[in-house]
Amino acid sequence: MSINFGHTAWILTSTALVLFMTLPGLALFYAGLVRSKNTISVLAQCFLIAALTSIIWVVIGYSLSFSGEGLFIGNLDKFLLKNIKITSLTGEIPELLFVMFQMTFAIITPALIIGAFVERIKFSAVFLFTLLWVIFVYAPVAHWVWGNGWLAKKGVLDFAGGLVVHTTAGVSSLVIAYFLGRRKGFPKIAHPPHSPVLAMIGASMLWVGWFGFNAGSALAANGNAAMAMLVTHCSAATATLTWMCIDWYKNGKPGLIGIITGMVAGLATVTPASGYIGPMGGIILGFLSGFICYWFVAFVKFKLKIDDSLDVFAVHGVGGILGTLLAGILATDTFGGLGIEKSVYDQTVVQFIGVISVALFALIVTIIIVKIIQTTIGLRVNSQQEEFDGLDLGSHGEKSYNL
Amino acid sequence: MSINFGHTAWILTSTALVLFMTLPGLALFYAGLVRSKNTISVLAQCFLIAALTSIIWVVIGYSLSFSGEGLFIGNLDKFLLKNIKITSLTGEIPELLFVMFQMTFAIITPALIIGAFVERIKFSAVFLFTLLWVIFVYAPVAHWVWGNGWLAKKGVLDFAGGLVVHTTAGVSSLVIAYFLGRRKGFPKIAHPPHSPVLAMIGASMLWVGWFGFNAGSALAANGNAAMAMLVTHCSAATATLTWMCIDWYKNGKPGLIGIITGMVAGLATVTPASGYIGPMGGIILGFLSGFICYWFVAFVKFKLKIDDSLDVFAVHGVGGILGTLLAGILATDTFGGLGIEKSVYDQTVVQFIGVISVALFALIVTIIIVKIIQTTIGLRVNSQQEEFDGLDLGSHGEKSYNL
Amino acid sequence: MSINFGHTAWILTSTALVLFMTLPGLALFYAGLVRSKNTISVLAQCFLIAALTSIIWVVIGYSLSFSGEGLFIGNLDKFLLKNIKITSLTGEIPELLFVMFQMTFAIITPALIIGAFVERIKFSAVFLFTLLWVIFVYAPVAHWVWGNGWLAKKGVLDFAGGLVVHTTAGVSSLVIAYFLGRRKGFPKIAHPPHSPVLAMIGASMLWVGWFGFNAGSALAANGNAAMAMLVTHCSAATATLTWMCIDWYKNGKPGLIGIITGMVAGLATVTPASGYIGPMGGIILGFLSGFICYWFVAFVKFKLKIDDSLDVFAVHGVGGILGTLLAGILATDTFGGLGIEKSVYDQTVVQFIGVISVALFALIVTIIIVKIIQTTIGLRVNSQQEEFDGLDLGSHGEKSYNL
Amino acid sequence: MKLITAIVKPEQADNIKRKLNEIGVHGLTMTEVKGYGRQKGHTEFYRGSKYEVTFLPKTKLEIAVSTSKLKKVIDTIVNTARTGKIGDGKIFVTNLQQVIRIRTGEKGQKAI
Amino acid sequence: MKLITAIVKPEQADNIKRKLNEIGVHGLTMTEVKGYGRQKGHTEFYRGSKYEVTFLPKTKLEIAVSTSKLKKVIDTIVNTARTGKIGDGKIFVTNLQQVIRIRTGEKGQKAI
Amino acid sequence: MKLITAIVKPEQADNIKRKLNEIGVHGLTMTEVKGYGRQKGHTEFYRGSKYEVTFLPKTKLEIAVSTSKLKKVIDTIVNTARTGKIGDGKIFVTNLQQVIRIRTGEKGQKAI
Ligand SMILES: Nc1ncnc2c1ncn2[C@@H]1O[C@H](COP(=O)(O)OP(=O)(O)O)[C@@H](O)[C@H]1O
Ligand SMILES: Nc1ncnc2c1ncn2[C@@H]1O[C@H](COP(=O)(O)OP(=O)(O)O)[C@@H](O)[C@H]1O
Ligand SMILES: Nc1ncnc2c1ncn2[C@@H]1O[C@H](COP(=O)(O)OP(=O)(O)O)[C@@H](O)[C@H]1O
Repeated sequence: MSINFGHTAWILTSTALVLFMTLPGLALFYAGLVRSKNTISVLAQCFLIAALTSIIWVVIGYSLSFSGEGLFIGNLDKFLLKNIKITSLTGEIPELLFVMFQMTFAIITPALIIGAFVERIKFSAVFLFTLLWVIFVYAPVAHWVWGNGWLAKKGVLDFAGGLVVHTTAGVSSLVIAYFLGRRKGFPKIAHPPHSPVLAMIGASMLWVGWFGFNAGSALAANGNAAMAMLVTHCSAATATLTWMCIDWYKNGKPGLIGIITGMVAGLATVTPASGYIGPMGGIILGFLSGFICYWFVAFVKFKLKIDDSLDVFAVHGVGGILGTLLAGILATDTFGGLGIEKSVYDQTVVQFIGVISVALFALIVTIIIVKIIQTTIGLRVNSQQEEFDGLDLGSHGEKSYNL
Repeated sequence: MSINFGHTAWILTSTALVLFMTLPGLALFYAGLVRSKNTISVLAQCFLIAALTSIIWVVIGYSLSFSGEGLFIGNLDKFLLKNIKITSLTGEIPELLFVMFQMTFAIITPALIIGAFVERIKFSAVFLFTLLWVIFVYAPVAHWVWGNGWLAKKGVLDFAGGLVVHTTAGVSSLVIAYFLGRRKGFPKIAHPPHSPVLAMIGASMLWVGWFGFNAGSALAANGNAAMAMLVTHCSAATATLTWMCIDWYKNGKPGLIGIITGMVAGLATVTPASGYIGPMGGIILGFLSGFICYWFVAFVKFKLKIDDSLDVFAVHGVGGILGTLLAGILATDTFGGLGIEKSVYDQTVVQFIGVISVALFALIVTIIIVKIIQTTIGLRVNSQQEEFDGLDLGSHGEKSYNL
Repeated sequence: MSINFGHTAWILTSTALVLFMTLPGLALFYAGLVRSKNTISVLAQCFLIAALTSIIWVVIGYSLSFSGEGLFIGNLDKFLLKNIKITSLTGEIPELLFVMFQMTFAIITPALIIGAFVERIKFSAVFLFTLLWVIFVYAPVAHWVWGNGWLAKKGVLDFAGGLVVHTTAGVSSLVIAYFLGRRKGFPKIAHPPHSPVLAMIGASMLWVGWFGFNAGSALAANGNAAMAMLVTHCSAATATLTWMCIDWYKNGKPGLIGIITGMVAGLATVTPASGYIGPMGGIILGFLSGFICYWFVAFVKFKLKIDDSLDVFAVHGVGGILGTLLAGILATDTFGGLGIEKSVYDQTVVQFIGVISVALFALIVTIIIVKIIQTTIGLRVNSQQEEFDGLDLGSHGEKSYNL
Repeated sequence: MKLITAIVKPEQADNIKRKLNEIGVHGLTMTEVKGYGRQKGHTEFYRGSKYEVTFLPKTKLEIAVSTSKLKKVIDTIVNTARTGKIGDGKIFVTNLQQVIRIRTGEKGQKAI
Repeated sequence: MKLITAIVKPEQADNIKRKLNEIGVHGLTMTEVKGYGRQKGHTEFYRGSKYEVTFLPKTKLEIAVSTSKLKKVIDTIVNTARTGKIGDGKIFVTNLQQVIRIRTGEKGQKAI
Repeated sequence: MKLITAIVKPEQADNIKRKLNEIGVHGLTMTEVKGYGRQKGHTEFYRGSKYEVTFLPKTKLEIAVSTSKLKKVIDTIVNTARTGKIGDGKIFVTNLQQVIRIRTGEKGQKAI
């Protein structure tokens, strides 16, 4: 196969879009949801994760994920990207571009986890956590699903990262939030997001950037990409309206925070299915994700009492799992999907296996990582005073608003 | 014709750019211009309109606009996008992509109208208004002009939405602002925009996104797209400088709000002409729009005394009409345009007919819609207190800044 | 050669990305770093420069830079873009698109200089400075390096603007800052950036937009573009971590401002080399730029005592020069580069000549321009009171935050 | 001389200033404060969590007046600010021992 | 009647309000202020420049009370706000000559 | 003991603090306020609408001092803050009945 310049143009663009999702998109989304005294720390964490993961990816992450035919992990043939020429191709696009595109996925995944540990984690712990997590959780799972590993061989459907991105990030969020412990007053005392405006800017950027995420995962500028974009959009729009209506019904008023949370849930949910389903499937996923993620937010907070502060598990984890489980069913003709090779039943079993194995793997490895950090440099900032004053001053020596 | 991957890549990108114009672009532009106590409401309205219009579009809007050969309205053959395959083409791009691209236009048009009703409308009225307006105003006009309806058959020139987007939104803004009534103190008491910074971010995103709007409307990545981008840019730049200089001359100081308002006027004005004219034409349109829209802002406010709060009619309506009327003339060789088939006179008559008929249609149908809303759920929030406290608390139960 | 639609699609996108770097990217980056009373002025300056440069470019700038075979300056054959048809090509993309793409470079270069004169310059002086500087500094240097002028003929390597953009802007910043004089209290009294959040948003947009800047400079959607994107990213990531660690070590805390400053330094530094080197080269450049630009920030401030307020010379000038000097060496096979035709020694001599001549030229012409302005309309705002109250009120009659 | 401190609804501040100006009060100082009183606040919801707001935005006006004007000023404030609804606010009066105009060094009555 | 002005750490404000409520104080006014005292601030660094912060965020509570309640209120504040660390803040007491409830026009004790 | 309340131009606040520090005043509380006085404001224009700003940003300094230091502190403030232009601000002096340091419970002079 030779290079296709149209496809290449679109994936260059998609790469920019997916980086944009993290910086500044996700960073703002999260920063707007915390208190103003922790704004800087969220932004700095996001930047740190982006920079660090990039280097890890170039050095070893890409190779572990996408080199070789191992069932469970790649090899080191592409250590430091050696052996990749400017003319090497992945499909019809330059492999170097594929490296970059995938790097942006590797960046956003640990960045999602920020939502679980905001307002109390040590900055150095974020460094160490990212380093270990990208290598020992992200890279293996990426290999299983997209790097021709055992789940790929089983035929699991995960178009743009329901398993690789959202399930891993969601489950690990629960783990790290659990071991970090709760913020003072949680869950009794609520703190309003300090800037719904910032959160909305970030959420909007996520919506737009997600076009690169999902439609870019077609690795081509064709009808498949167009369909992925369309169903992504349908799911986001439906989930937005669903969440808004639940809030309206329950609290008497539809809040902006609910609106954008619903949207993000819709996007996360449709991700694994986005290349296989039709508009109807997108609408169904959006509707379900609105309801189910909404319910899980309260469940994690008030039943499990885990301080997954910005609801990463409930929104991303649950969304990603939901979308993965339903991908097979909604991909069928009945729901206007593009059709699947296996029977619906067989496919759904595979999807189920995918979810269970990825979730378990993320759970266990993250526990190990967290324990290592706890017993070495420590996970949580040292003093209550630092938490009270906020990580902005405590960990970064800066204030977010000097009006 | 077969698919062109380069064109497809550019329209995928353009779709992202045009969505970006609304979310967060336009939302921020408007949110920055209102008082801080209504910030959330503007953002929420914008999100609501985006999500709702998307669903309407997929269900029925696209079909009404672009299916069939009716003179006045499309048919329902593409209800819920049925009969559109992943391989269907519109020109050289996937029809599904055309659906998405056009959806982003359908989203931004009612979103523009937000500027007319901020700070006093009921959130539920926005819901109902959008629902009715997209179906009964936007879809028909889109069909007339772009869907092979009667104006298209007459050969009206409207490259990217001077009629379909800006004239409809502008005229309807005047109507809804009129029936909603004025905000307390208008026009005597002025309220400074609470955040010129947000407004500027939004305006910048509009500028960048407009490249997708106008150059994307070529539906191709070619010289036509390049020219559209160039003339769009020329008009925006010229209008910026023009408005700035008028402000400088009249108030002694060039304000940022004036600078960005001029820019948006320049963009709206060039839109209908952008695929037909040359750089000189862009500069002329920018210059004229700076002057004429400037004048209309004061005219609507102080003469008509209509509280079109963020000047949607003066900036978008007048701009869109101006650009539509001049599109024929400036498309000629004399002004460095790409040439037209009809005589200048004939073309301008057609443009005139287009403006009059679209404006009248939008006027009448919007009056009907507004009356329906007024007599059912009501248009304006119930109490003066709610307006005083701001819609953020009153309608959404949230505050925009919790520093 | 005929048009390549894939390449065209990517350069259309890149043009949008590079405009996005200036509006709102750079504007926000700078606005966040000044005090809140000068926020509006920075944004207005950025908008003014963007609009004005666009017109200059269309009228005369493009022609002076890219028309004709002169050694030192282009000719006027493309005055007002005449003689450029919609079908004219530059390489495999429409020449009109090349005009637009290059325009966005011409816009951001003088906009970078804003960082040197914030908080005290007259708005009218910005107008005049931009007018003269774009014509007499930018256009000639662009012609030398990219327009087939004497440096191009010598074979100087400057992929995306280490000389044309960063060296010119950096050196001129030092000049204008010197002649403007220091802000009150400089360098003893420090003023914290009023909004690290805005600065971070801007910096992130610079990172994303820089993909268009560097990978777009390939003027193609191919492996070369992919490699440019990759090395750009590597340099940014490495410089981010480097600067962060130095700050961490020296101040005990890693601040967000340091993190994003490092990132920008990394981007500026890799720019000239981005089309010639490999990932290893990107990492090396990022590392060096982190250290060297860091050192120069303090050097300019505390040794030279020049109030280059937002460190344009130290970050962009030094970065651009560094990258230009090392481009030849890192382009060799040894460092995983794509190879060069000349010997490393010869190439490096040429690079050196490029740096010296461009720096000297920018220095001298900017001194002349500044002197002209000083003796006519004046450079600095008239009264100390205006500076104290802030340029927002003094020059624009607006306040940035009305919460 | 007396210092009048009035805690009022923010929306009334401009009005009060205008009315005071009419009766010859040409100086005052305004502060944004948060008040807690009988007026109850409201509840906000964020992702299922309840957030009770009990402090409401109020505006504090501080006005130095000569004792002779005290009554008139107080009456003006009360009449302008009263809506009859809970939350209208309070007025506190304290004794002022000295007033000094920084610009001129003038003291006492003349400095007000 | 007395006016109690307490400068306390912002984190204590909510607590104090609750405790005062329990002892029957149902109104107070809160202002965000910046305090300078023995408590030292901190240093911030921006691109190599040092920035010394000496003013720290504090909360000012103003509470009008009848003289009979004065001691109880002061004790409650002191007991709630005291952490024993520098920066705990201060309480100032001044004489209140008059209190007026704007809504009703009530004066004196009844208006508190 | 006295409470000095000085309304000054924001740009003077740091200076005044430094000067007061030199004469042995080691505590004060600062509030951002808006002042209305003889100094006239400015007019802003937004899309053709005029917006008059009459309240100008000022800084309020509150300083508790022992009566013996009163004069010295006032003189220092006046001398430092005076520019001779309208808007320089005012100083108000009120009686302080009690001062309490929360941290130690100390009262009166010692607590200042
Ligand atoms: N005892 C008090 N001390 C200080 N401020 C008070 C006191 N009581 C009321 N206030 C202030 O007055 C405002 C209005 O009081 P509130 O009791 O709500 O209304 P009303 O005066 O109509 O009963 C409160 O928000 C608070 O700022
Ligand atoms: N003389 C004073 N006048 C006004 N405010 C004061 C005075 N002294 C202290 N304060 C306020 O009290 C706060 C706490 O004082 P500080 O001396 O830091 O603590 P401590 O009371 O524990 O010695 C200061 O930040 C300031 O706001
Ligand atoms: N009677 C007053 N009561 C309260 N504050 C006042 C009074 N008069 C002036 N001020 C405050 O002092 C500031 C300066 O007063 P102004 O009359 O403008 O200047 P000057 O003292 O030079 O005549 C005002 O902005 C206001 O905050």
